[in-house]
Amino acid sequence: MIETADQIFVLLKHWLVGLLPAGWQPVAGVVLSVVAIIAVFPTLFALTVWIERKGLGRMQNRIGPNRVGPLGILQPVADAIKSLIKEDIVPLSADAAVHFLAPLVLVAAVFMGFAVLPMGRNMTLVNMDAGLLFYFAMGASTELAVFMAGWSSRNKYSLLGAMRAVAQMISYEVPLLMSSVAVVMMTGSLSLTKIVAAQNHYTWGLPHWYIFTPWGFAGFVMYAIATTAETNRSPFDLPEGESELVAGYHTEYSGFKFALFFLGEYLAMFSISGLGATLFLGGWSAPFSFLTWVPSWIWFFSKLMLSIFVFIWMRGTLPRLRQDQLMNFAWKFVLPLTLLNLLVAALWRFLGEGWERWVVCSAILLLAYVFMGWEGMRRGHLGPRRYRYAE
Amino acid sequence: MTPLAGYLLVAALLFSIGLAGALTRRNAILVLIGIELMLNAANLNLIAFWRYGPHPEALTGMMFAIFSIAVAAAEAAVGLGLVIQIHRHAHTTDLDQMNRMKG
Amino acid sequence: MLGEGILRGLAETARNFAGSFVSAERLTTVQYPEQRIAPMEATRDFPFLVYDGADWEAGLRCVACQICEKECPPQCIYIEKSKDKKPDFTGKPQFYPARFDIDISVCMSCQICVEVCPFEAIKMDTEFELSTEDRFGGLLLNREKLAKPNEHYHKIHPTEAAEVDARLAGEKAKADAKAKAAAEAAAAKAAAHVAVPAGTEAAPGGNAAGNPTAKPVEEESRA
Amino acid sequence: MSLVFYAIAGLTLAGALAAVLLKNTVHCALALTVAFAGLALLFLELDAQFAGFAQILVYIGAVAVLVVFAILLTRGSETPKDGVYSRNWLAGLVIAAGVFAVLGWAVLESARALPHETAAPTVTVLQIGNALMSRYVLPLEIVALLLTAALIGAVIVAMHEKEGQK
Repeated sequence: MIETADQIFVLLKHWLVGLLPAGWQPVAGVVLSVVAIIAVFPTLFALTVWIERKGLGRMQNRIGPNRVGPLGILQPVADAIKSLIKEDIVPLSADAAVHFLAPLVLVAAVFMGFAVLPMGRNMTLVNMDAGLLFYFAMGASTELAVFMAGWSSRNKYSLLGAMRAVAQMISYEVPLLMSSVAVVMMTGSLSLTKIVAAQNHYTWGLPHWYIFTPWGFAGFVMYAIATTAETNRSPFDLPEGESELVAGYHTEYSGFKFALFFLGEYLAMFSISGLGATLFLGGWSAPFSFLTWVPSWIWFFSKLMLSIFVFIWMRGTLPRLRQDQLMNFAWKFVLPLTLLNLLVAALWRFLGEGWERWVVCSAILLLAYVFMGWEGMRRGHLGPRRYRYAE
Repeated sequence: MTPLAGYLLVAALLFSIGLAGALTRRNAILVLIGIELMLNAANLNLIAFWRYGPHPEALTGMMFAIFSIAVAAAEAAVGLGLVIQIHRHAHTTDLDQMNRMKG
Repeated sequence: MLGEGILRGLAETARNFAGSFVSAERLTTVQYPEQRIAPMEATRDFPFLVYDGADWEAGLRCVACQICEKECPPQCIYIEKSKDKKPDFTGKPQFYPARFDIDISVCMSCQICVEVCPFEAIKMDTEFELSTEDRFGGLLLNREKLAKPNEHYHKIHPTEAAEVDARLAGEKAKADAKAKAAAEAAAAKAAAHVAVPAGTEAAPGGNAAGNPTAKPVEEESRA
Repeated sequence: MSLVFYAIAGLTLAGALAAVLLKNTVHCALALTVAFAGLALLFLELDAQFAGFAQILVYIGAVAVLVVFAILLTRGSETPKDGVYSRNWLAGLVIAAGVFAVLGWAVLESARALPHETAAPTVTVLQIGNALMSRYVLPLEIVALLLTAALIGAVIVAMHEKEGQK
């Protein structure tokens, strides 16, 4: 019974595909999986929009939407209908073709990223040998879509927003890749299923997730910072800073195209936190050995929702960073630490079993963190703001 | 016509398109775009010969292509840096107007 | 150490998030149509004309002196003076507004008309749900819609209304006393005249007892 | 010659032609991205998975954005007043056509000797890693050195001179 619950979707797919004549089966299998992803994640997007608005409300001592449906659960449906009905205005001077293509390219690139994520035991859409590289290749093409959106609107604010967004995404893509290279180095393979398999065994009931190793924890923190910047979320949402840039690169979009940008942003958040769960939090493996009877895909989606809640939590707490702080932080703090993290991961590998590698690696990382933090704060481009009052 | 010949023809056409772009365009950046196309055509040839060559397990063709991608990225960065600097100095990226050696 | 502030901030929002489910006083949201907050005493929205007694037309305190019309910053009051006069609360014949319109879509609730009104005729109401379908005439309230009884004034601004009534009562008493004194003087003079041949000059009527608080308002035809 | 190959080759060549012929420079850059994507698909068609994804990551992710930034920084997006093609554009065209004629002739002449159909080699990333570390370790270090030099060089070349314009 447990086995079928865990493999429920795989068996369902095989059964459905089995109904068709032999010639059509491979195509039907692929189409079925794609339809499943296109169905699951937008509904998850609707749920996250509701959770975000209620969560942010509760964090600010207010209730959040509760008018549309019980507890406001139909609020995302109302938003969706609103954005579908709204008139889609294209500015006269806009470059029509590029203006129209930008959201499509963005959403297509983000949807492609889901192909390699292992959402459960043998529930990976395409089990690629270079899965992680494929994921980052797709992630890299979203920058171009953002630029197309900003430039084609022929509007100063959206061009500024697009420039900021692309600069931020490029400068945080390097730490994103570097922190996941540490995981690849330890598992010895780019394939995400192998990475999950490497983390899927337990000692004294505790799983071998990479986050529980010093280099894994540091890598996860750097990865989390880089993902928040890559998806233009919370402390790094400078490109669509409502206060100064109206809505950044999607200012000139309305109606369905704006909804596509909104969907694209959230899907990017899902896929990148899904990847984070796969790399550092053991993908679909259960947190404790006595919990392995729970179906594997439940663990993947619960870790995904957990990191979505952390995104929302950070959005409710942290003020927005200035552009120079953002860049300083990327190039002078996150990147050096991730490079050091690679060294520490190598050291971890060659020190072999035993407690001394724990001590050595954690010491190096802690020392680096404290020193770089202190140095950064002393010179003023990191840490709390120092006010200079006119004497 | 064998598949390899097909790839080689596509690469040759791509190369000549890149060459035509590099030779006929006026804007410096579009000359760089032409050069990028030529580089990519060469990569395509490398991988086509590796795929249909006698010893694919030796990975030579693919390694060449990967290194060439890396080098081409570096070249593009430096080339565009130069173009920006020329534009800042001579206020134009029009190649026909850059015919003075004066500093 | 770097990152301390972030952790403290996250802890704070977490406390808020958890607290909002547990303690009631954190969530101060009032669900407007269903629940309402009792309006404070000094709430003010749009002006209304006060009248005493039962008949609103006769009881209107306004004497169409048009001070409020001149003082109103957005100029949203329009008054047309009446031809005849009617007695006011002290019995003195005064003009009254034949037409008194306030365009509440223009009114900015500044209460200047109330402050400048010498006759306590216009006060600020607390009614704010005034939306109408008719976007042109709907928000132009004429004299009849503006007139509200003094009891309503007492209901919405009790303390203020009490003061106003006390002052008016005081004035009325003073006016009556003066009228009585004038009447006695007239009677005494009349009695004296009886001794002296009558008809030197008619005893002045009640107009001497003009409203002491008001500056004698000279007749001013609108330009 | 499978239909898929024709479709992808057509996409690549269309992208390349558009990148060369279009008037608006930013449109050229976007057409160039289409050409890069087409090439990546061609690499995948040739079972070179790692090269295909590296092509997407490096070219579409970085070089295309770099080209577009350069176009905006040099105000190239406004259409130039005196024509888009250089004065002696015909010579360029003739030379390019000549080169294509020679290459095409060479390919078609040797078409008979080319191997027809060989088994698709399965290349795992592990093999590439081992090859990089064993046989190609020297080129790897040199490319690493070159990339660092290019990184610093590009920054220095494109940096603002502190003492203002010469």
